[in-house]
Amino acid sequence: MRVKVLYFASFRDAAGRDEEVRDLPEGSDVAALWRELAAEVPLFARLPRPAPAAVNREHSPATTVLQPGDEVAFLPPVAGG
Amino acid sequence: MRVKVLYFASFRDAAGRDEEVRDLPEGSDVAALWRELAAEVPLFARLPRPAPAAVNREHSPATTVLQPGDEVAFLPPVAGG
Amino acid sequence: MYLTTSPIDLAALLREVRASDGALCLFVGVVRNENAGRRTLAIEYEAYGAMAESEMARIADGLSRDFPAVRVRIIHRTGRLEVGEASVAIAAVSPHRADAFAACRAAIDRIKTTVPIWKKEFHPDGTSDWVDPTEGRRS
Amino acid sequence: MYLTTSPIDLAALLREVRASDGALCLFVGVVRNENAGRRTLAIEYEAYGAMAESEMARIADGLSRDFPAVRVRIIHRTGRLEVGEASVAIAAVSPHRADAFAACRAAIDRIKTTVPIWKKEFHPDGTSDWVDPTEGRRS
Repeated sequence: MRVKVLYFASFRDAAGRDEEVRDLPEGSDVAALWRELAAEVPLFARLPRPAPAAVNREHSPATTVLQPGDEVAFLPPVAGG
Repeated sequence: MRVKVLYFASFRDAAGRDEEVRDLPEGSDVAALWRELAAEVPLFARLPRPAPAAVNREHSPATTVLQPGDEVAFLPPVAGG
Repeated sequence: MYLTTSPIDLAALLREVRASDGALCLFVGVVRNENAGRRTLAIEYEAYGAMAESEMARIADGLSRDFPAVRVRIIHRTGRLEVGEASVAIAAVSPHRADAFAACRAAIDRIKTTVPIWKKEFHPDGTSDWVDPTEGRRS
Repeated sequence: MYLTTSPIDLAALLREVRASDGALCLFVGVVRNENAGRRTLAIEYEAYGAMAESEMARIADGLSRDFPAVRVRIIHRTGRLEVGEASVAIAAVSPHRADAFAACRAAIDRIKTTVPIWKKEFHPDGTSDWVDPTEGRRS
């Protein structure tokens, strides 16, 4: 299945891209996607724990099972205000 | 000795004057002045306790001994803001 | 000068921010159309002017001691105000938000407690009365 | 709409007051010239736009539940801001001041916690970096 992955701020700089479409095995969860990305992006691999995720623009736990067409973003520490 | 007495807001309405000069015995304190006024102004006599006083524009206790030329005001409950 | 008989210039208070400030907390007290269940048409604020000035200066000094990083501006209006007009405005500017909020809140709380200012409410039926917050008629 | 790329119109927020409101608490976050000991020339705010909008709507809904008497307006700016410019503004209007302050404070605290917005600081030496508040570089 295909999901859209978005990258923001320091994660975009680290990944060298702002969005992409990825093919994942059916039933993959957020944690599985993070492991894939951590194998590609050294910054992600260095983090002590997976970054918080948003699925379809909602904060979502790592155990969230992804659906085809989902929009997924891992969020660097937010700094609004 | 002569002191200046100021009346504000509901106290001015009750006293029917906004300021006056009063002659007091030397050594009079704020409490003595209040007793004099309470004998003239029914509203003052009805209050459960003497109103807070300001002497020369500073909050002052009832035991404050007055000096000639002092400016004294008894303050209705403040309602600024 | 803390008292004014003119409408309070809120935009001027927003310009109090310095380059080192990250936070501005502005409090505005406004004449509202109701108090303690009775309609209000207007309020007349009366001050013991000289003492109100010195009490607000004292409050400002106290805030400078309690919140050294915060700069506070206080303005209180007197005279007749219509519903919706600002009676008091406090701007607290600071590098960080926590003490901007705390200083602003402390300022209005202290103003309501110690500054000799009174207000008379005018009602639609033509009556008016002095507000006594100690009777639970708080605004 | 909670996000804007234009300068925040603070005067418009001051006009949020209704006739039944006695209190307005306005908080403004401002770009300051220093953070964690380093000089700042400017800040670029970046948002995950659609999600930031829905998170701020969620915060506004939560505030309506927690403070039913308060009406809250939130605006957050994105893009490049110079020192002294407003990055975020929150107006909380209410009949009484206590919950105007509380709602305003809760709004900015929640915004800083959950809304996907990031900021890059630009320094006088030509370097820039993304601010990570979890590293104690809070602004």
